[in-house]
Amino acid sequence: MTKTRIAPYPGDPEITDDLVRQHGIDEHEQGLIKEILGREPSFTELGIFSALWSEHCGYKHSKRELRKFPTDGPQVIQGPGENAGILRLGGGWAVAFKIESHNHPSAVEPYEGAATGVGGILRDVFTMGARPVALLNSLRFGPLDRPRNRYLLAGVTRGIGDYGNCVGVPTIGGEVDFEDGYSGNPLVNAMCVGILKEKDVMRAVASGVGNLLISVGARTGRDGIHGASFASEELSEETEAKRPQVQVGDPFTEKLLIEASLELISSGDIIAIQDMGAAGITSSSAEMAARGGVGVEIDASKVPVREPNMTPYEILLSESQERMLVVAEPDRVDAIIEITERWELEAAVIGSITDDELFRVTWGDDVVAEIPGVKLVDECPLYTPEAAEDPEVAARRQNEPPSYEGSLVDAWTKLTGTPALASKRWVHEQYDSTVQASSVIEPGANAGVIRIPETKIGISAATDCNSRYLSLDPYEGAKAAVVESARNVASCGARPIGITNCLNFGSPEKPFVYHQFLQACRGITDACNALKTPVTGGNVSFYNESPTGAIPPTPVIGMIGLLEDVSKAVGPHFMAPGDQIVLVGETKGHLGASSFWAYIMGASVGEPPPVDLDAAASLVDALVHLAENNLATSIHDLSDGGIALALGEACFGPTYGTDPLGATVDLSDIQAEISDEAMLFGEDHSRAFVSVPTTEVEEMLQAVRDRGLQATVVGEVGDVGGDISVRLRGGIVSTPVSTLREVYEDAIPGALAKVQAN
Amino acid sequence: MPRFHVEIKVMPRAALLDPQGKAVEHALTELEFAGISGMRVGRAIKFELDSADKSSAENKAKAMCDKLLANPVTEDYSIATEEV
Amino acid sequence: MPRFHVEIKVMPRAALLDPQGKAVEHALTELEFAGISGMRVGRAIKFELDSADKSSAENKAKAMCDKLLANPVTEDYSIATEEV
Amino acid sequence: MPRVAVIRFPGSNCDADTLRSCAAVGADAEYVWHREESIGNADVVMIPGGFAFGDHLRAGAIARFSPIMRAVIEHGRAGGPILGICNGFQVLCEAGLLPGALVRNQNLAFISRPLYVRVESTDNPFTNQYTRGDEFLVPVAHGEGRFVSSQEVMDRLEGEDRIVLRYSRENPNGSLNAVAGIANEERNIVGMMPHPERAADPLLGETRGRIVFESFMKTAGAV
Ligand SMILES: Nc1ncnc2c1ncn2[C@@H]1O[C@H](COP(=O)(O)OP(=O)(O)O)[C@@H](O)[C@H]1O
Ligand SMILES: [Mg+2]
Repeated sequence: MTKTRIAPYPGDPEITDDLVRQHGIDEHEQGLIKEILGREPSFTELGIFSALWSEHCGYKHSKRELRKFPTDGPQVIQGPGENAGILRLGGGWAVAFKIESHNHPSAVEPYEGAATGVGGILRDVFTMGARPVALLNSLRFGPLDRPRNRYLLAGVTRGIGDYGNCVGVPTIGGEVDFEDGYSGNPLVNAMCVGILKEKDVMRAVASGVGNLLISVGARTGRDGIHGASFASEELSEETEAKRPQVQVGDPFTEKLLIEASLELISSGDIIAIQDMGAAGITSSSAEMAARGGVGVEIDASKVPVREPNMTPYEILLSESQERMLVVAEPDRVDAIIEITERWELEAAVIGSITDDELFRVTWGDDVVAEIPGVKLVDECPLYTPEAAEDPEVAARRQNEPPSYEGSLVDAWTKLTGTPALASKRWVHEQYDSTVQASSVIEPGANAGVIRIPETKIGISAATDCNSRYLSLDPYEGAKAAVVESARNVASCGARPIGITNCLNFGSPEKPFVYHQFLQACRGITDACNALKTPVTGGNVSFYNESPTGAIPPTPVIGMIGLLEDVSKAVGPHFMAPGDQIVLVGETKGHLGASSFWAYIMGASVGEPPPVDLDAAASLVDALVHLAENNLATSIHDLSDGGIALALGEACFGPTYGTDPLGATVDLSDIQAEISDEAMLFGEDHSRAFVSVPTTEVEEMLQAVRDRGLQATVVGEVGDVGGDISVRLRGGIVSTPVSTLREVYEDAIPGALAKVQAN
Repeated sequence: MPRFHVEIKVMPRAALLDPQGKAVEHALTELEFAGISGMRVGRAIKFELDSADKSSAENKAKAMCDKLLANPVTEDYSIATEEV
Repeated sequence: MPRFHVEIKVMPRAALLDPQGKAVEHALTELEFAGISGMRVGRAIKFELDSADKSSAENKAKAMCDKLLANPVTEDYSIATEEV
Repeated sequence: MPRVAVIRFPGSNCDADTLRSCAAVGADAEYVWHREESIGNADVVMIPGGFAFGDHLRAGAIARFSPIMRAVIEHGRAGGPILGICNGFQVLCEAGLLPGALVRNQNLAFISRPLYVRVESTDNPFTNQYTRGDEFLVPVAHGEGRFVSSQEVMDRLEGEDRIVLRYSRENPNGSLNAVAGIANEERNIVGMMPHPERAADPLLGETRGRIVFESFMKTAGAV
């Protein structure tokens, strides 16, 4: 219990039950707080509890489930619990990576929301001592026929681009999906990948009584106060009133912060460093102290501020961007300031480490908050809400549209031109994808690949989630997200070694939503166990609700793959006329929950394709083997849109420098019992198209079959500008590659060529 | 119909960080221009508008700001019109 | 020392293509605002300046424009000052 | 071994790539921070890409006043080779070392992708190892890459063979006369929007960007 008298800061409001509720703290939690403090909280303390016990910081509804994820493996250097996870790459090198959501801020202000999302995830990575070398993102919007959705897509894209381009970190991949369920609540998830030497790993653990806390970077303003609690609420009319909480990103300062932080870490002058993310100074200092089992004391009056007359409450909860908190011994302060000044950044001593395990805030000589620190961070109440499946979903899963009567070429063309499946070039050509001169495979492929300069090591990364599968079956859908991301990096020749995840859901207090969450977590666990890809961290974003209801369950997986020899990386495009096309994996013609049903038949129904985890692991193994042994000139995995989409994309080529190639494929006798549309558009997992020179075919087929997978030569790569022609049992389906590519490229720019109003 | 010059200034909200304003103020100070404070950088938009009268021109300009020219979340605007 | 509000407008030269102005004009027209022409989009810069008097404030602002705030190859500027 | 000063401003972000490309052709390249007042005994100055000072106001506008620019300008006036890549090109225009200006892309969006450029002139330290008319694919990544100038300046650039690179198949940003790179009157100073340092390694595909670096090695070796 605290002994100090708490002096309310002049002008602070009186604590009433109403005020406590406004802070998102219910009666039960209010009781706990009183118990912990042995008295009523001060206004500042109320703000602190409200932030740290928000869903966003406290993981109230998710922590118990997250603990079940597999997190171990010989490659794991840092699992969950730090700012980013770290995996071993060999040769002394390691990769730090993490994904995070910025959904709510982006819904309110797409440009700044997305930009600051990128800023935040960069900081999580360089905080670990890693230099950011790649960015990815995963975006969800409502359909583009609505002006608001076009405005959001344009703003988010520009925001991500302006931030990442300015800091000089290439964007190497990501995904964009359009779906009704995101109309009121877009998703913006950003992932960052950094590299470091294993011996240089920095952890955000405060230690050493008497050591000092130093804030580095931007000044603290009134922006984003209570962003953490805001992210833990549903969007509503009232959100409108919270608009001034928008934070503005400053990538120029961030770039300096990257350089200064990495130099501080390698200088040996600091003990710990953490970014000030959600809940700003409060969470960064409290978390570092809790990890080190020490107390902290902050003098809020010493924090450099941007505006006059800021109160301790505002200073502690501000989410101004581009700030870091550093712990260091007192005699290192001068050296630290020398470094930060050289990078033209401000630094100020704002507090110290204490031995009493308290989280204490002063304003000069007055104590304005004093909370037992460990309780604040670790004893956030945890909940396991009710869970039940929505019977309507169960019914939709049993549903099936009537059989397709139309033309297969029309369906193929229409699907290829559906924004969700079409080229995302309009988006990723606004992102610098080649800065750092290390991008071996750029956006538009299965996954991105970068090399570590001066080594042979390559890192592949992908983000994936098919939320239509999850809407219909969250368990199978989550498994599918993991295996798809693994397939994507393996298609580049990289061995999947670990994941981060961003779990985007509606309100956990709704049983239908919580059911989705539980099943999705179980799916991730099972798939990660099978693929030996531990979970090293992630982020949960609940309350993605809008007046039209919860978003589709969207647990985005961020997969990391390792290429021991990056020169063996394989691209997705057919390379040379005459190469043989091999279909790897078993085709069963599963159309449930497919894009074909959704976009051609207008029916998001049926059971998603079941994931055979053994087959998924074997496919990964086979693809990596093919790449390592030069047995593939291209690999394109099959997912959304099945054979039709993958074949088209493999033929289109990389857009610049190479002209599209035709292909002649015969699928008429690989699987007798299925319909032609099921053959063309079925979405069975664990399949890929591999192209291979005729001379290598036998060895290639053998290597795949040795791993228990089917492999069949189904055709041959054709000439430049030729036709893509597929023989099915019912006849030949054929289209000029150039026509199909035009439809593919034009879908998003075409939909956006309408006026952007806000 | 009479024609008006319309001039609109769209500025970042006061409470929000304006990194550009900050950078420009800093640069000018380094160039030894003294006594500068509170720099904000926004957009200036100028055009001609045919409208029945000054007040209808102003109303139209306001509607344009609300709909397209200004971001209501992050920016404030001001309008000046003058008959040509 | 007296303090002045300074407002500077930096606009793309009339002879130069202004794609942003054109895009905005097009967008407004699509949104059914009629009678717009000659749209130009430039920068508005506002700050406070301590200076001995109005004319010295204006001279300083002019020097800032010539040196940094406007690019003589592509932009014109105008200055307004007012004592606070 | 020729010595190269790679100038770093706050916000430069192609500095490491440029340094690596210099080292790959055997140059002795070092960073020089913008606050320095001397480029030491460097033979060649490179101003790399990035967002110096956040590109606030106009790309390159603030950077041109950094202390190091006095030394850079002196080096250039004395006939020393200077190459500005992307943001470096913008800085050189703002500093008056190259004519014209680089303004916002015509489509108002950042453009990141490979583009074909044609070498139009080889009479300068940075393209002398190409053959006039060489065409290759090179990444561009910029938001303000549209070259503009008065007609008079453009006539001189064309007439004096000072267009160094031109976008050859499509003009992505609306540059006047599809200009992608130019030289000053004395031809010792060159600016280009494309990134040759990103097209200089077989692992990344196209390698003919490397010839930019081989070119100045040749010049410097000859001095
Ligand atoms: N879905 C998840 N799976 C595993 N770990 C998670 C997940 N979500 C969050 N975590 C872990 O919880 C910790 C707190 O995360 P978070 O609050 O997002 O970090 P930050 O403070 O950087 O925003 C992190 O160590 C993170 O890795
Ligand atoms: Mg963090």
